[in-house]
Amino acid sequence: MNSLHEFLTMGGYGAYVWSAYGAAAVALLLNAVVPLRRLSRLRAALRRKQTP
Amino acid sequence: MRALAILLRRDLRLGFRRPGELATPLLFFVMATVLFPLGLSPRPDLLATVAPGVLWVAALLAGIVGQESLFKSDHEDGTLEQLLLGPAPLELVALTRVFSHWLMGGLPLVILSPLLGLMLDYPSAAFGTLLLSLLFGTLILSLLGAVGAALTVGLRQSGMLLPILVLPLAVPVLIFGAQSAAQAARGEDPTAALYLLGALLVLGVTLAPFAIAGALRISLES
Amino acid sequence: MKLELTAQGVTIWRGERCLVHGLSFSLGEGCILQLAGPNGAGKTSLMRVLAGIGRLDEGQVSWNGTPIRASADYRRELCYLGHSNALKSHLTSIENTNFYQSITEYSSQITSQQILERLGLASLADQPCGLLSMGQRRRTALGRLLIGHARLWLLDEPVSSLDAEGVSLVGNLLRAHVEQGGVAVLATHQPLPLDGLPVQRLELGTA
Amino acid sequence: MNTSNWTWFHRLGSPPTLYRLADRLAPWFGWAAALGLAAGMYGGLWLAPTDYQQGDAFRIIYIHVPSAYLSMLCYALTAGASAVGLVWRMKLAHAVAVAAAPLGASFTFLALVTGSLWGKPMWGTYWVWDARLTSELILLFLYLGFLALNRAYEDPRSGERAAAVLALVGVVNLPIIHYSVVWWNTLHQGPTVFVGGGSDISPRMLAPLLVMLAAFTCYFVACLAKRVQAEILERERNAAWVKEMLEYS
Repeated sequence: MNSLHEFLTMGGYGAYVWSAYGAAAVALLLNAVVPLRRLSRLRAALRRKQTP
Repeated sequence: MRALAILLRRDLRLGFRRPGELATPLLFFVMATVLFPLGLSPRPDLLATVAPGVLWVAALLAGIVGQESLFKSDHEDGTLEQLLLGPAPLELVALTRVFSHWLMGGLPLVILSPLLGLMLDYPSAAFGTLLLSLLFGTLILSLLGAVGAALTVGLRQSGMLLPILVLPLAVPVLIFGAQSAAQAARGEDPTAALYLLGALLVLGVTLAPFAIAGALRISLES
Repeated sequence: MKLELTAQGVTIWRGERCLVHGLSFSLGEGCILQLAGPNGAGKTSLMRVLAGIGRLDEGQVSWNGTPIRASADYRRELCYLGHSNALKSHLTSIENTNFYQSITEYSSQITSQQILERLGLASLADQPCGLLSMGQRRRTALGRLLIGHARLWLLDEPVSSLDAEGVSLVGNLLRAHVEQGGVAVLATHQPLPLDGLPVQRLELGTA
Repeated sequence: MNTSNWTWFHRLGSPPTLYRLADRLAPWFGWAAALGLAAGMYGGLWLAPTDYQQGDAFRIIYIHVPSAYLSMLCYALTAGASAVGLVWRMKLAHAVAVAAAPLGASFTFLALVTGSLWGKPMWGTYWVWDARLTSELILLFLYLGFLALNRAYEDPRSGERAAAVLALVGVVNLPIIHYSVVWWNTLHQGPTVFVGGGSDISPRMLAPLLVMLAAFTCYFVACLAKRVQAEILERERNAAWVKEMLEYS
């Protein structure tokens, strides 16, 4: 690759390549954020339950 | 061993006292097969090409639908618990139940299949392979369906869950079975597919009982 | 061989509730353990754990010293009567009893006909169980106690839907069993004529 | 079997140990994954030359191959953890299996999406009944079966054990399913050319793929660690060690 333009168009296959990477980004983010949020919510709930 | 023979006889006696219940997989098989020509087209040449696949998909679905009642009635009236506590090993009890249920549910499917084959212009010369492949196939499906039935026996709405669990596992049976029936219809030699189907049957008979017994224990444990 | 049913640190969770926590007891020959407690206290769950069907989350149950999961003869020496009568409604009482007779390994001296007579069901022997009343079905289920040499009886509400005569029948059966050195665990709300028998009480649902 | 080398195995069975181990491991693997992904994507999208046959569409393999590989790895882990849970009655093993399954399902789905997005430029259709894609689809159904069964039980402890049995039956069937689909595929279409991580691809294309594989694996370990921690907290809600731990941290 040498030019930004070529990078974006991906030799005409841009739509497919970037939607694939987009899907991957969504999947990876979701898989990371969901458990982290679940963990912090659990910890908060347990801590709240603890202090009478 | 005596206990298993007695269990088999009791199951058969129970089954034949309620013939209505036996008919459901058969009716399902017939109706499912009849739907395909209505959905596709009545032209004999088209039907002949899809006949093996249609017969096999319908038999597979009928086999799975019939499995739901495998342990249901015993679970509801408490006899399943007594079978768990009985002296006979649960794996063999499960195998006996699957066999008795197959005798009443699966075997009639096999016997009926040539009749439905005629409706779909399936060549009568290939009926032998069709019968043999469905014989193996319905046995394997009974074993796989029994694993699904054992896993869902304690659940309320297990009707929909059982096919979801079992159908992915039934893919190899469908592929080899439908393939052998199709090759026979084309006059080719179907033995390769039949051998593979037989291998699946042997694997099923040796491994499935352990999965069924384990699943039954888990279903009854809470 | 001295019979003994022991439980060490048995803990049972069902869903999010801890029904039994760290329960230990030992039940010797000729004794009865009576489980008491309100509905939902875990009597049935504990009974099923003792029978080897229910899942226990911690601890261990053993029969004559060997854990029941590994003990081969536990299932032979046990008779479990749960809430459900374990009878096929399309089979007659005699057929049901014969079925249970045939699958116990050693032939008991008493025939199915005699069992039904002892339970006062002789006249209904060839009636499909589906047509019997709840009490009559419960009596047919009690027939299982007389089959074989069950040394350990696990009875969950044995007298439910039984009339006064039935209750005393169960009392006598239990008395005979215990006097011959049998062991029994009993969960019941109605009082049973057990006076004079060594009964341990275990209160559940207070943990 | 002397007990010394098994102690790490049983120590893993104790919730606080596994929880703290997961807590320590997660950030390291998380950062390794982030760096790896950055490097791999830079290598794969910018440095790697265009493929003479497929043009730049081939760059999808840097996502497709790792997610397909992880979908298999996750199922193997789910089945393995389920076996440990059932055989040694180790409750935490079921926690790992239940944690890994949704992860595996999402990777399988990602592999299917990227596979079909790759199929469109190659064969003009989004779905090709190719052996690998079809097996991946059936694997997705196995995952969905596992998740559905696990949730169908009221009692979570029994639910995960029932799902464990299904995972074991599934893992025995997986190679058979794959073989039968390949056999069915070659019977009907003849061997299709499916370039994907084949040995003939040039080193400058292969290197980013290996980096992406490593990055995805690190990512998987980090996510799994977090999910296992959440499962452990869920189960040990009112255990003593949880109360202590929450007071300090």
